[in-house]
Amino acid sequence: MLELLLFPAFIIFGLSFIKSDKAKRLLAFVSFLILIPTVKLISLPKPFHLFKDYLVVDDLNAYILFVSSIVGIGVTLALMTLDKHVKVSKNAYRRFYRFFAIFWIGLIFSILSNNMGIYWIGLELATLSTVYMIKTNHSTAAYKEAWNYMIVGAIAISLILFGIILIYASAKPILGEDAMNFNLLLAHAKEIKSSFLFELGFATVSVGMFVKMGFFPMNLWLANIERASFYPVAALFSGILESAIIIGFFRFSKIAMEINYDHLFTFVFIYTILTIFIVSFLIYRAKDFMRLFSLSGIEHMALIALFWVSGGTFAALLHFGAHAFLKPALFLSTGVLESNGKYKIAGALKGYKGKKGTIFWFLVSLFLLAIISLPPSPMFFSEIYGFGAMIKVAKSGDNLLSMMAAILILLILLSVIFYKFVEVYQSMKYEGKVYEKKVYVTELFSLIIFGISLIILITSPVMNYLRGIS
Amino acid sequence: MVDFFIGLFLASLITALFTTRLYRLLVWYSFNSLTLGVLALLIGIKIDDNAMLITGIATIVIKAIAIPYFLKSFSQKFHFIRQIQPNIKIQYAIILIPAILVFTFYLAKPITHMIANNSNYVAISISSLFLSLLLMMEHKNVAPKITGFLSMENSLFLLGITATNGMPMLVELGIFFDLLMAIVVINLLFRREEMKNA
Amino acid sequence: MFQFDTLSIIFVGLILLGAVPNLFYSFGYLPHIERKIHYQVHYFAFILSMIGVVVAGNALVFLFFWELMSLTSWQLILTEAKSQETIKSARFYFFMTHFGFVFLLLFFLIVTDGNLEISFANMKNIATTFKYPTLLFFMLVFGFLSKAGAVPFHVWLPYAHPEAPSPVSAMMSGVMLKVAIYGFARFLFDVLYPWPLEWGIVVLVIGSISSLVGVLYALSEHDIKALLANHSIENIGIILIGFGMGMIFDSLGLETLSTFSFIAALFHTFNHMSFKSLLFMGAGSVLHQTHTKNMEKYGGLIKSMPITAITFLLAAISISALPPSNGFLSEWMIFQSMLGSSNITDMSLKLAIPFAIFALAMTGGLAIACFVKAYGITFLGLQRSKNAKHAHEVNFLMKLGMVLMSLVVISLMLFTPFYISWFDKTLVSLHHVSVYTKIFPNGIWNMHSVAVHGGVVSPLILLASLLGVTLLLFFGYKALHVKTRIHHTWGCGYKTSAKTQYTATGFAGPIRRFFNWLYKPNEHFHTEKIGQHETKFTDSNYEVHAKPLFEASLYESSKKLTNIASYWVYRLAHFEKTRYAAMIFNLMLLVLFSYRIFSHEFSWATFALESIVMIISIKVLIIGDKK
Amino acid sequence: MIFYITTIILLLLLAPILLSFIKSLKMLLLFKRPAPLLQGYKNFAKLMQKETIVSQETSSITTYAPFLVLSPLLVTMFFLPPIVHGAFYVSFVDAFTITGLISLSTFFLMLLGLDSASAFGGIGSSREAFISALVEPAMVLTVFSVSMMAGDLGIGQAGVNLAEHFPKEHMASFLFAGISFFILLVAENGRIPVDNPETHLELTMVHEAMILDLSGVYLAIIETAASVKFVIFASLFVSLFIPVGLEYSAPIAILIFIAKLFGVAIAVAILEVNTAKLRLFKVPNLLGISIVFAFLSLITFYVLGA
Repeated sequence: MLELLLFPAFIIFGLSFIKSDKAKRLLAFVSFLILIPTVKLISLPKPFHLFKDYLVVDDLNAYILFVSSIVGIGVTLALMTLDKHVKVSKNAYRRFYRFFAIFWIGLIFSILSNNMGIYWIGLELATLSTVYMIKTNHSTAAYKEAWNYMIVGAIAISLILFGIILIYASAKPILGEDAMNFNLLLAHAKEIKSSFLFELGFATVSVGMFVKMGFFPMNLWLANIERASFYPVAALFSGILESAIIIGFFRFSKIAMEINYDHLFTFVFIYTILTIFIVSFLIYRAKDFMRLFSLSGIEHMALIALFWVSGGTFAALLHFGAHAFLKPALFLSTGVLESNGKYKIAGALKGYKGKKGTIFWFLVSLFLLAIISLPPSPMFFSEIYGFGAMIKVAKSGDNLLSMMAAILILLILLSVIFYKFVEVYQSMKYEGKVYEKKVYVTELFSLIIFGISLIILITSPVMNYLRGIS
Repeated sequence: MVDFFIGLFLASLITALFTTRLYRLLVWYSFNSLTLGVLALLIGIKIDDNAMLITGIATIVIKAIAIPYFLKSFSQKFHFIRQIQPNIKIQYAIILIPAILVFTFYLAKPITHMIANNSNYVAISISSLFLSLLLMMEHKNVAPKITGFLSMENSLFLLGITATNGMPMLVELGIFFDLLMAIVVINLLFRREEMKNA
Repeated sequence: MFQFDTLSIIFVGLILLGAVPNLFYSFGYLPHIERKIHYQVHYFAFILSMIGVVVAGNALVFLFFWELMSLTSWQLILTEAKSQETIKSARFYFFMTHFGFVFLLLFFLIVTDGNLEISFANMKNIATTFKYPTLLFFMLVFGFLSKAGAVPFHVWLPYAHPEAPSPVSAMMSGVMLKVAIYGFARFLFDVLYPWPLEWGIVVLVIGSISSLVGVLYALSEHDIKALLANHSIENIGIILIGFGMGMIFDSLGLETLSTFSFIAALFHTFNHMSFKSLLFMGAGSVLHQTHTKNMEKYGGLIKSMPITAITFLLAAISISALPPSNGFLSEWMIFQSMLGSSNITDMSLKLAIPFAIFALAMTGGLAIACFVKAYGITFLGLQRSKNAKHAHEVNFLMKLGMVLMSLVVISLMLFTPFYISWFDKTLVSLHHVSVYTKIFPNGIWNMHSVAVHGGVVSPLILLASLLGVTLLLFFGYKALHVKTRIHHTWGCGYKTSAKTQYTATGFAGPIRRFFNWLYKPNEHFHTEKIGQHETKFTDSNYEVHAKPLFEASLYESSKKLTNIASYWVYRLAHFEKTRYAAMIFNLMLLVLFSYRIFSHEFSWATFALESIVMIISIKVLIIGDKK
Repeated sequence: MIFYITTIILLLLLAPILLSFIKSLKMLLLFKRPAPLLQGYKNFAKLMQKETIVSQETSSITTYAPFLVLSPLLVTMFFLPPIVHGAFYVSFVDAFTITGLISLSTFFLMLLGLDSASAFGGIGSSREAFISALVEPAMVLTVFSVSMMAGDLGIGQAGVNLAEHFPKEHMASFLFAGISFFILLVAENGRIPVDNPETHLELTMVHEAMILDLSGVYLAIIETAASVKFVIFASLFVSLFIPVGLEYSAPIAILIFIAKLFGVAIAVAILEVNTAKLRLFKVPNLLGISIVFAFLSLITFYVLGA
């Protein structure tokens, strides 16, 4: 099974060395292969031991890997017409795929791992390969940002590892070498004697992850990177890489819940509110699509984290799925939206002729409205359930009023974001001048894939599946 | 003996903070890695763990010798600026470094129930983490930043070795693999730039 | 999932009564709209979503349709987005609905414990155990009344409603606001039932202020649709006065009075639906012909648009609460319920209610003034612009829509007992006593107040006698065969022209001047004088704009605040470009330090120490020295 | 029933005479030669014979509105309190309806003013709208207060109740309400100091400005409406605030009633002679006094009475 999972990545890696024009198309279609094993994974009986105790498939990571693979396919589809919108060399294409293969391998390891160490290794692999993907854009800004990403990412990743070792140190006295095993750790979390050491470790891990996801105070670096790199890379960043991080956060916080729920909740709550506070005002001032979407991505990641620690597992996963489909879709459409006259928000949705054009602007407006959780977007439901979970926590705690105030502030901050998005949407649709713009079939196709996935997400089998994940 | 090397580790890191030359920085990094390797070997012998011995040797080979060498060759190939001036004032740094140490010891005080039964190791690791961050933030150039990142990696290992008596073998090898991968990527990053300039 | 109890049914009835005539009107209006598909899709979705809201049986469905309603209405405002003004007001509208939604969401989450699929009855069980019911009440107030357009959440209304296509304005003002009232009623009755006295007073105060503020700003408007939108605020205020009285009586245990007040509120809800829809349709027809919303450009339209003019007159009489219209009857009921306050034993409350009476009476007087202005300036006199001269009657479907809606108005007037029995049943289903037999103790001719020493009114007799006397007079006049001569209006020897007529601005002048302290209007007076003469001029122009007080104080300042906050956040965020390592350093320091002192052992001393250390560290490492 | 119809006919007949009476009394007080008491009838007869001049700028509103101005007032006549003990009165109409009917009449009068397309009509309507908007709250509050004291909101019943059991314990409230109502009477009927019915000067006109373009029968109708309105207010005032004399036998009671009406007319005339017309923007001060008295009346009723 593991071979099957890794096989497409290896093929892509191999094919990327062929210097032929056909390779470009071939690569895109080969990348469809990544979907097959992930579908298989979902149908397997859980938990399924993929590779001893190190890689174990359960409902949670099968779901996340599946979502990621759909995103991967969508991104590679849109990649085919990248050269129509921006200047890009042929070599860059192949290199992109080469690193995409490495990225995918790293991702499989980190998502499916049942071991903190393996998780980290996969994550590091994926991170390092994306560093190079940024560089496919030959601009000074991209070069600078690639370095930036290299260093900040390295710090963040190191912090995660540091935290992992601290956690390991706290659990080793009871579990020995197996203290890196997530499942075992979860089962024996109550027995950990030095809870303070564990919490230090957890805090460090979380800080690392939060920095990596662009939470407070590092809110703009991801946005800048996504601005500087090509849009499919940005889509990969927000769609897939963050899913690898968030699953780690899911697992670590699950253990931390067992140790001391109050500390965990307070920590994450304060942190995410701080993040959303800053992000909402940054969004309020954002002037181009990339930054806007990337900042809103941070907002959604913060919400997912918050929902998860509030016990709204279902809400967090639904929100995660919706975010993972919506954000890449928007990033990919940015490529088309910005192809004439960069950074222009006013009138960006105007000037699309013909059937393709109509479908395109229609889909993009749907996505834009879905991201601010208007019904029937999955985000509408996930936010309701997520906040419901938070209220539940608030009710069971002692300081109900302050919690309510905090939640209210949170909701008001989200309204600020809402306001900005409505403004952006209206400006795209109703302001500015009309230019003729072109949309290509493959991009449209990838957007449709995302759209369909979103619809599938709110069908009852999927909802039930997500409810089943605890 | 272990304590002595830990002290040496910390000392070399602190010295690195005050260095103004790139090569000397690399030397200090190399020395820092060397102490780490020796520590691994010492502890490995003490608790009779082969994995630790392998880690120690790999550390010495990769971190103390190979990486500084690569970095030096990069710097020659890509013409780094070798004059590196810390942009945090020395007056501040003098206060800051002891403050960090005090803080981390304060932080680690409540830690109990450890394998090595000595929370000071954790404290020193955390403080070396902070010091590495300090190293990164006091330089603007890329090369010292990379060195800072590598020292961070060292401080992780220090934690792994002293506080937990070594991580599982697979994980450690994976980490080494990633480190090498990082070096490759750094190399590629530099090379692209050079190609573009040429 | 869905429930069809009496309350839901009567609101479904309300929506249908509002929607069906509107449908015809809308089809007549359609050729005027460019994006037909967009319009129609959203139009029907809008109607469906409103029905969905009122029949929703659990919170999830309710919220879903509620948001859908906001979404579609927002898109409908944008149907003809040509000007920046429209875009801005649509945005404002959507933001305000979202703002309300936030509170609703919070409310539902609290009363459902996060499981949004439970029924309303179960919600009540949870709500009763909740420690702060007043919090829940205020969430309802914020959530629903911001949608209904009560003060101080009304500012969006005069912006949003005028910008929508006219059938939609009619729908939004006439029907959508009522859906918000439905929500307010539904959850007050079903979830938060035993109400403390204070809640009723809060609703009463909001209602009184809304009615006054609404009508005052309506008077100062020259934009006919904005004028009508401001009147919606007023009428929502009146409904809330009735509602608040009902709540007060209920908490005081005066059951019959309470039911009576609620019936009055519901009746006014229906009436407002009917006449406001009709008014907006009329305004839409006028706009359709003259292509402007500015009343100063109208005039004399009664000659070219008789059907529009007559239906508009009917609605104007009704909204001005003049007998024997339906508007008068509901306002009469609300007055009667307030007279019931003499039964209250609480002296301070008893002394406070006359203020509400004062507000309502004042509102009535000003509403008459306002509709004389609206009707007189629009339909009477001479045409003030070219467009008004070339106006002619609208097409058949639009006329049909207006006529049907006036039939609704008339039916509310004629079949009052029937409607009231319906409302009575609703309140019985909401566990209130029935008062139908007390209102109509002997037949449908006389309508009694349930208050002690209450009044009586007999709408049908009144209508019949008015009609009879008028016709008698008219035919008497005809029988006289008076010789009639046609001549010009006397203009003091000058020629009578459109320019010498009174303008809308002029008409509202005295009242505006009297309320100057409230309006704080922005006046522009410009005269081109001839030579040095003080009184001779070639050209003179006077304009006055009153910016709503609430907008200036509440909304602009919060916007300013957001701007300032975002500016500082933006500046702070930019440190990370150059100082990211220092940022992470400080972050780590903060997090670990906090964990150490908060989770291990807490003392204020260490907390203070942490703060100091953090401040120094941030100053030194991130902000650095000034260059 | 016979008294009921008699009363209505009597009031209708008295209406023009009362206004003429005020006028002649004023002239007398100003040492002028007084106009005859039947001047109102003379005017009416003259106007009925004249042709009607209709402005071509006006619309169907001008054709119908005069009837609609008069008819609500005529309907109101039927709802007034009885003047003789035991006489029939209408029990199914209350004070709010009567204020509503009066407003309805005013509403059409204001439309009439705007319909003529002249500047005068606009002036009149605008001022009338301003004044009647301020009259409304005072009216409602006064009515509220009186109905409290009378124990019924139905105007007929209230008149009877007050005559039978005069609320001596509420004398203060009663007085306040009376003052308030008297001010309303002056304001609603366009008497000095609110309006001057005798001049045609644009600075002072309110009522006259609105009807400036009417002539012939239409003018007669409007003039009748004005006099009927005055008689309604006067009779309301005497029935509610001077509820004496009903207990006597019918002819005496009617005589007392007529005397009371003339008493009101005298009071108005004396007031008119002794005050100057207020500037339009000073009128709210007067109406403000009325509102305050209405409030005071209600509050004293509550505080002292309950």
